[in-house]
Amino acid sequence: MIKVSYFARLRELTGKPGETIDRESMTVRELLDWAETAYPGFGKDTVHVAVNEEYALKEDIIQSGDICAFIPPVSGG
Amino acid sequence: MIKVSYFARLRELTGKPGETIDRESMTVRELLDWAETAYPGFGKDTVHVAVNEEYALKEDIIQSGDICAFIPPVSGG
Amino acid sequence: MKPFEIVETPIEPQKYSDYVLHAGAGAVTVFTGHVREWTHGIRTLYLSYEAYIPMAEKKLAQIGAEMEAKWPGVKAAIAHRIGEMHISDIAVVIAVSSPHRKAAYEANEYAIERIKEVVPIWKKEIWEDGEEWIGGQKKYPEKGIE
Amino acid sequence: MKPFEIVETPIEPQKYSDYVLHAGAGAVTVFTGHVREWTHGIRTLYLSYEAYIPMAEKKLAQIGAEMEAKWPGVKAAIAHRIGEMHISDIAVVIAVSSPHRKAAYEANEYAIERIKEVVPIWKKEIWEDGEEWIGGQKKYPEKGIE
Repeated sequence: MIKVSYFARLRELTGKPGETIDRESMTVRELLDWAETAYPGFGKDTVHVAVNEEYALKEDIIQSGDICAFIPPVSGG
Repeated sequence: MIKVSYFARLRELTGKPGETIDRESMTVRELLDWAETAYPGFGKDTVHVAVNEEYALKEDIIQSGDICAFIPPVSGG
Repeated sequence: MKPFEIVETPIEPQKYSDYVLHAGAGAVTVFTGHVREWTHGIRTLYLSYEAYIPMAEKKLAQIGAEMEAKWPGVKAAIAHRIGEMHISDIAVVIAVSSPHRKAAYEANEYAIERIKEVVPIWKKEIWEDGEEWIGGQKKYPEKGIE
Repeated sequence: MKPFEIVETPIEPQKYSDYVLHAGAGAVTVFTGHVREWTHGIRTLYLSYEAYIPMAEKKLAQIGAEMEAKWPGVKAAIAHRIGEMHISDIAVVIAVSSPHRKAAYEANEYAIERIKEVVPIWKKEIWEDGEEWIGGQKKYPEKGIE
């Protein structure tokens, strides 16, 4: 089970703040592909993934129990 | 009559905040020479003169009634 | 207050400059980012900021650590507000103290640039005739965001 | 308050940042210069500042005009305190607002450099074993100070 959170534009696109994906492990790249398929217009090429509150690379492996977040382009300040 | 003010180190050196010089007109250079003679150690090469609250050049002419100030190196901030 | 925090209430800059001040500090710079009425000719009614709060606070603290490593003697505090904000409200405050002024300016400017790069906070602009989530259009970098 | 002033009582930075803030301002920088305990290994007990007040206020206003000319959209306020000040007291505050952050940083730093060049204010440092008027050792420039 992998937990994912959506923020900002992605929260509005998916209509939810987050959900649980029933997978034991997957790469960040696979997670982004999954999101793009589940939510057309997700824009995976502009979205980062944080795993346990740290930015992850596309090759990084996500394990069951990890807390993930999709991070669209930030605009703080 | 030309009024002059002394600040900081120069106020302590001369022992007064200012005085009046009994002259009708003189250049800034002449005023600095006068001060150096009157107060040994005045340090005229490091002192600016303001005439009516504006920095003056050594060639500028001071007239009777002008308000002058000797400005040692500043150190605000 | 925490020195690196996300808050939901109005920001008081004095709290953060008081935090960074100490007997060895000769210079303090405080930057505040405010909601501006006009951007590119479009009138903003208000803004709404959202954050991934725990990660955002971690990233703010990381930026503080970067500043203190790059400019020895610098002490920093940063807060970002989230929720709805109106014209002139403070969205972000960066307070920096330093023995000397140069580092206080440089480290402060470094902080705001880094915030805009790595801190998971998002701004939505609400205008008279619409609204939009603002965000850079950068592609996913091969080497990750850092 | 006046936007460019010499004061004899403690400086409250908020007054000056409030003064420069307006609906078009997206960024405000506030610099405060503080009395530091140690300078070049010598412990300062306190400082005493003196000014040629009317000329100093005129020069602060001139610096403000220079800033607003160099960085269009910038609005500035500057105050310098005189008299005795102790560790951490604020000697000078520079508040700058601007539509965008870059100019707010640059104009603020420009102001402190100019203050140190042209404003008739003098600092005396009082240590445990002596005191001295501080001042640059520059020679009189041929073309005047500007």
